[in-house]
Amino acid sequence: MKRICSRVLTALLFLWITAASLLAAQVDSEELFRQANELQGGGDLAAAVQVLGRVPSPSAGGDEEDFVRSRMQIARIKFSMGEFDQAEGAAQEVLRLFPANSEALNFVASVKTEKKPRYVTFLDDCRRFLPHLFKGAGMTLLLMVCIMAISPLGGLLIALGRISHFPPLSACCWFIIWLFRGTPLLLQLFFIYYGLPSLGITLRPFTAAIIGLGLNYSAYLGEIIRGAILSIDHGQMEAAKALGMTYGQAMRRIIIPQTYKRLMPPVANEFIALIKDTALVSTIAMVELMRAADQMFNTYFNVTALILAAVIYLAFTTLFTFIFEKIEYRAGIYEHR
Amino acid sequence: MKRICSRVLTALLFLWITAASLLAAQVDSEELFRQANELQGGGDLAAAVQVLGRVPSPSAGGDEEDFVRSRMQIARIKFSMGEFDQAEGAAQEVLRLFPANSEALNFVASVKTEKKPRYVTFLDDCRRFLPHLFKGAGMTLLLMVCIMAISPLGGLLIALGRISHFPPLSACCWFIIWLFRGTPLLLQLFFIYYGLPSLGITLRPFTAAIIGLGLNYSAYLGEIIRGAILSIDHGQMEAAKALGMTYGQAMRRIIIPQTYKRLMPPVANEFIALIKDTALVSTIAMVELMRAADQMFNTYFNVTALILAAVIYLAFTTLFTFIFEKIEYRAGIYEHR
Amino acid sequence: MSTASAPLLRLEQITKQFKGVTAVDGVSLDVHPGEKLVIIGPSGSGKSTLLRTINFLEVIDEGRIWFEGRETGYVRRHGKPHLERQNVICPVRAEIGMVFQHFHLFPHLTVLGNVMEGPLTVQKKGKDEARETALAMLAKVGLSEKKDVYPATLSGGQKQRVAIARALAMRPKLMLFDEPTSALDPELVGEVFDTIHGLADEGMTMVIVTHHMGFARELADRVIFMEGGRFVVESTPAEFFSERLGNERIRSFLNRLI
Amino acid sequence: MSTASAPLLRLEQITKQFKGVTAVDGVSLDVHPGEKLVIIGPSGSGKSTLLRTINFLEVIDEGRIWFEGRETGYVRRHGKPHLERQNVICPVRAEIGMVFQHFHLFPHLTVLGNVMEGPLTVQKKGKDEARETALAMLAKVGLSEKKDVYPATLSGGQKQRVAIARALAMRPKLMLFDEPTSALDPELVGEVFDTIHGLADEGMTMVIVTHHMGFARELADRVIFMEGGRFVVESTPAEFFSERLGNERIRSFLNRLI
Amino acid sequence: ADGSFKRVKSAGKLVIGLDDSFPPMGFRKEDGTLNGFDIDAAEELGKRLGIKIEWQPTAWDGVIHSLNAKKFDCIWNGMTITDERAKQVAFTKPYIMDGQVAVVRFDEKRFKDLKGLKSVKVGAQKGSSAIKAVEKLPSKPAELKEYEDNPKALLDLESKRIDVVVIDNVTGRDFIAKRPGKFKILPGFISKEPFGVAFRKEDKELLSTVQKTLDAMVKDGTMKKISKKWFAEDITNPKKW
Ligand SMILES: Nc1ncnc2c1ncn2[C@@H]1O[C@H](COP(=O)(O)OP(=O)(O)OP(=O)(O)O)[C@@H](O)[C@H]1O
Ligand SMILES: Nc1ncnc2c1ncn2[C@@H]1O[C@H](COP(=O)(O)OP(=O)(O)OP(=O)(O)O)[C@@H](O)[C@H]1O
Ligand SMILES: [Mg+2]
Ligand SMILES: [Mg+2]
Repeated sequence: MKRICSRVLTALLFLWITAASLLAAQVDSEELFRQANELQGGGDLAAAVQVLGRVPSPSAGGDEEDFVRSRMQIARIKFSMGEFDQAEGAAQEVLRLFPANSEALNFVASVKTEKKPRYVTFLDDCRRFLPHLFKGAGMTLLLMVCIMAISPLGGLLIALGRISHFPPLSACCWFIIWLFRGTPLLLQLFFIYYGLPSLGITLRPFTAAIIGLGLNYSAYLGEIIRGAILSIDHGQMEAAKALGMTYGQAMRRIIIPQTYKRLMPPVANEFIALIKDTALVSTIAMVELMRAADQMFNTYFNVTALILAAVIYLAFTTLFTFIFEKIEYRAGIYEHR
Repeated sequence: MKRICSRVLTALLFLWITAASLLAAQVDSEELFRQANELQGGGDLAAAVQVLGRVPSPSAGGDEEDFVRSRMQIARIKFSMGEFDQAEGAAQEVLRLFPANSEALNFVASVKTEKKPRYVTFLDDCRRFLPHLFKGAGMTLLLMVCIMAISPLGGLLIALGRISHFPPLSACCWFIIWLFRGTPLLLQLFFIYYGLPSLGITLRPFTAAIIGLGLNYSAYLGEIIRGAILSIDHGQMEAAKALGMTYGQAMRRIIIPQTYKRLMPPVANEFIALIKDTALVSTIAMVELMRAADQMFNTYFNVTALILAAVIYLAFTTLFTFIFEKIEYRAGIYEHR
Repeated sequence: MSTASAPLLRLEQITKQFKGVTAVDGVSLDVHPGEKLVIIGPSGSGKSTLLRTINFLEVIDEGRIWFEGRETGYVRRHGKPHLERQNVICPVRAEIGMVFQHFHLFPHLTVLGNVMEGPLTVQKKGKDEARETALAMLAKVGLSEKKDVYPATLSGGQKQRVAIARALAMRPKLMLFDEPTSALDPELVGEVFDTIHGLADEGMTMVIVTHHMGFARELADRVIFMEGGRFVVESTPAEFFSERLGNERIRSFLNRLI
Repeated sequence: MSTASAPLLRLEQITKQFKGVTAVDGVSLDVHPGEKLVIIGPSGSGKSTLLRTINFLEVIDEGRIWFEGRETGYVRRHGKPHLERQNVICPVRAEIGMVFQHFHLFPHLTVLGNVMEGPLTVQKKGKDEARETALAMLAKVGLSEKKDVYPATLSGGQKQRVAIARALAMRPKLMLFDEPTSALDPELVGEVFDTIHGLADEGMTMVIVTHHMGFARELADRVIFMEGGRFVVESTPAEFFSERLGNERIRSFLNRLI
Repeated sequence: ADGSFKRVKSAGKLVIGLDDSFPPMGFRKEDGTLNGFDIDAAEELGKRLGIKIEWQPTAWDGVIHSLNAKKFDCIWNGMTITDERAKQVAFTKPYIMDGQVAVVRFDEKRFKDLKGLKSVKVGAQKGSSAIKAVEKLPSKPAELKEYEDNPKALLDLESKRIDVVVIDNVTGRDFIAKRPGKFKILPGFISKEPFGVAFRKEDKELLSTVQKTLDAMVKDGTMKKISKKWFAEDITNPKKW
């Protein structure tokens, strides 16, 4: 009985000591952190750094995690005091121990950035963000080109439907225009992408984007095209009819070709707006320019990404405006005297 | 010694048993959860429910949290099997213990909803969401009315600047138009709200929204107004000049009043677009219709909020279209024969 | 009906109303092949409307129309005329050329394109054939050298001559002119007058609505004075301009035209 | 300079070019108070341009302009005329009435509003006074009963008469007419001609550019024939229309006008 | 020392920025009133400090910018403490230990635990710490799709375009309860994540005052009570992390 008892006791004692020593070390570091926080909270940064410096390194028998934590906190405090070299030193201490520690690596990168001149930082940011932004811009461009190909056709159909004398067709086109012009594109995309699956139609994001933007822009262009057709002097239709043309022939050969020139300015406007509306497809988890910029901004908390995105958008707009003006000039060549 | 020893032993023994029993109970629950997951993953839902049912209630000495966890899981499984009453029963067991527990409350609400006919659920949703949506719609309306008051003035100034023969002014207005039409409104709002503070200008969200939307729409209307002014027959300006009017008098009394009628359709279009662009101010933390709907959707995970928002947007669009048509008719009354 | 040759065009009791206004009021008319008819009359008397009913640009309310001896253009339901479908109407229109006061050239096509358009699209001729016809017609109106310019660069007289060539390219059996010279500067009237005169000399059947008394005097077989949608006077030019025709209204009308 | 009374308007060596085309080529002209001048000539001869230089709607390249004995409208820098600022130009324009071929009525104002606009805005008269003047002018052109309608509802002749009333309401010292009847249906020319004739009888000084020989024949003190930006013939109407004036060009021009 | 608490005290109110559509931490009830764990905790704190709490709704995008632009005094909205953020703002000590979990369709039979997630399509809310957690999955996913918000990711999961949504535990459970029978959470945490309250770096006095009060609220069991109300368990107790 006694032997058993003493054995148990010895074992317990050993356990106890180990536990106690562990607890002691922990309590010690915790206490240091508490003090440092207190000091830091009270504004005495230098003292806080000193207290944190007392957390022992693992080689001196200290706890690894506590050490990392303390050195990173020192680094942050030094950084906030503008002492970048010391801040980097503290982070480097961590890196000597854990060369792959991402926190410390990020931190060192930040310090390096802070020490560089502004324009170098900016160029670095550009190098960092532009590849990703260009990828997003590529998607923006692809979407634009697709919609620019689809929506004039859709718009023409809607316009012809609207001016047709067959009431059900005309009413149906009116409804499409009313619905798609009357609700935010954001909501439309949402219903097409997230709503249709409950009807058994599951679209890929790109398809959904094309359908949503396509219908929306067809509705807008439909109204514009209708206006342009109605604005063509009625005499043109009469002259075509007097020659013996059918309604369809007159439309195809005489009326619609004359709308091109007056269509260009408002259509160009719509397409310029489209450049920016493509930003909305991020709702359905597509990565285009705006989203890419947003990702960079959220990841790096760096406004440069947004500025670069704005510049790319401006470049797109300017380029397309230029192209559209050229087309408008060509389309109206017959009006020049 | 023996007495001390035996006392220590007794104490230890008691501790041991307590600890062991505690440990046993814990391991037991964990094991049950593990088994249940295994069964559920394999599709044997009934068996999973049975296993989970073995987790003891706190009154039977079980752990509170494990009990809650198991009952909620039972509820979920029963629900998926369509046994709503039993699912609700399981959740109610939790509520007896924690009457304010949000998870169980949500669950019970869901079950109740599931048991009701569809249209009742829809009406309930309406009652739930509409007050908040209306509040958002009020803000949307306020923004719209402000921008509709500001942007025609801004647009007129920009248009007059653009057609002025003083190159710096004209170039400056060109730049404003280029910049604001060339970048997404989203980015503009972002810079105005988050970027300007770094230049020492901190704006309230509403102010920032008005400035951003106002500049944007002034730029757009500027181009439209410029087009309308240039489209007025040059003879009108000549006739006014021949009477002895100055440029300013001719503009104010003769040219600009004649633009009203042709301005209405494109301006109405812009304002209809504005209804939906107000949705973008949610970026800068304003709660308008879109944001309110999104909040409801995010909070209740319920698409009805978005459908209702679409309906409100449609109502707005329809109403404003109607108003604009009336105004257009009045503005062009002099052209009717 | 009473004349020897069969009429190319016959209108019988044509009536056309616009919201209460009776623009054409029960007019009957025969036009024989080779005949040149000039219609004059004050503004609003229904001259244009009558001309337009001939090729169905206006849908009549009452009456019948024969072209080349066949009644055409309308089916009668409950005694009322209803316009036929395009497949009936268009071939008849293709046989009737029309020239408008304001030309209505197709601005997006060159002069040659304008003249080729009918043969190409309506008659489905080949490009080369259409081109040949078009060039011949442009030569006839004296505008061969303008074939590749766009209408916007032409003077009013030139535009109207292109419009005439465009109508002629369809080789019509009947030509309708609705005030072909009233939109022209006084100086430019002559060239268009000469062109139409040339056509008349070639034997083209034509109905001309005009304010230009030259047409009535020098080219008409028959002059009709219209007022209030009716034919008030129908006579030879000689009779019409002689003072013997004791119609007060016509005299004052003629005097007002300077 | 050689006449007894001082000229109301004097043009000296006016030249105006458009990208290489010399529209007006060194023209000098005196207009004396009460004089009625008619300018005729083929299209493109520079008649409109000359008329428009008189009230500075065209900026001249060379020459000088006097109005009421004072040189006006231009300052000379390096020997070249430069248009003065509005505060100098506008008061002169207010003294000169102008009537355009296409009327250019203000479509958004009623007939009365059109006629009141000048007195109200330019002369800063009170509403009542402007209204009175306007009503008097409308009475003069015989359109009192149309005062509250919009121009879109008027016929061409009525529009031109309102345009005349609008110019008269400024009580101008000189009236300029640029083809006041060429945009009118032949039937409607008479009413405008009568109105202008009435004005002439009242002694208004006027310069009329026209294709309508009635003006030259019945109302002119002096007829000027213009061609290629220059005055080719300047004579009395009697001389001008008599065959004695052995100018081949004028004879063919007159013949072409039917 | 920097006068930041005095400033708040004399203003009589602490302005807190939050994304008010973040259940169960902070969200709008049907009547539009704010509700949630953070709301309960902050209101309690306000009571103890004797100041009013003013809630300033903000968009989560750019929330840190707004804080540094002085649109409000702090962010108290289930904000995960990360290194990136810690560079921009000063955090309190963690007051909740949350974790990232994997949500799958309820009838999912392919995966029973995190280890089973092999070459799957993963969805997560953009800009959230769930994106980081995806890297910590036992095996690399085939594709990561980022969504504007969690409900959209869950809807996409429901329509089978993706296989898993990584989401933080407290939010995920809340959403799952609102659409019962559709989703389930795979057992185990992908990563653990503490929530903290964020202040501007210069507002040290304010931070330490709030920290002290929070510590007291943990000590006297107030935080535990709020936690049980919202999560049925106590996730505010550092001893359990
Ligand atoms: N599309 C229409 N709608 C309504 N009324 C019309 C229409 N076309 C013509 N009218 C009316 O019909 C009547 C006859 O018009 P029409 O144009 O045939 O006269 P016209 O003799 O050609 O006159 P003008 O010499 O001015 O061309 C007029 O009173 C006119 O107002
Ligand atoms: N704004 C302008 N720009 C360029 N060329 C012009 C302009 N105005 C007139 N011209 C040219 O100047 C010349 C004279 O034109 P103007 O209009 O004065 O002639 P006009 O005698 O009035 O002819 P019409 O009888 O056709 O009115 C023409 O060759 C014309 O092409
Ligand atoms: Mg007519
Ligand atoms: Mg002229």
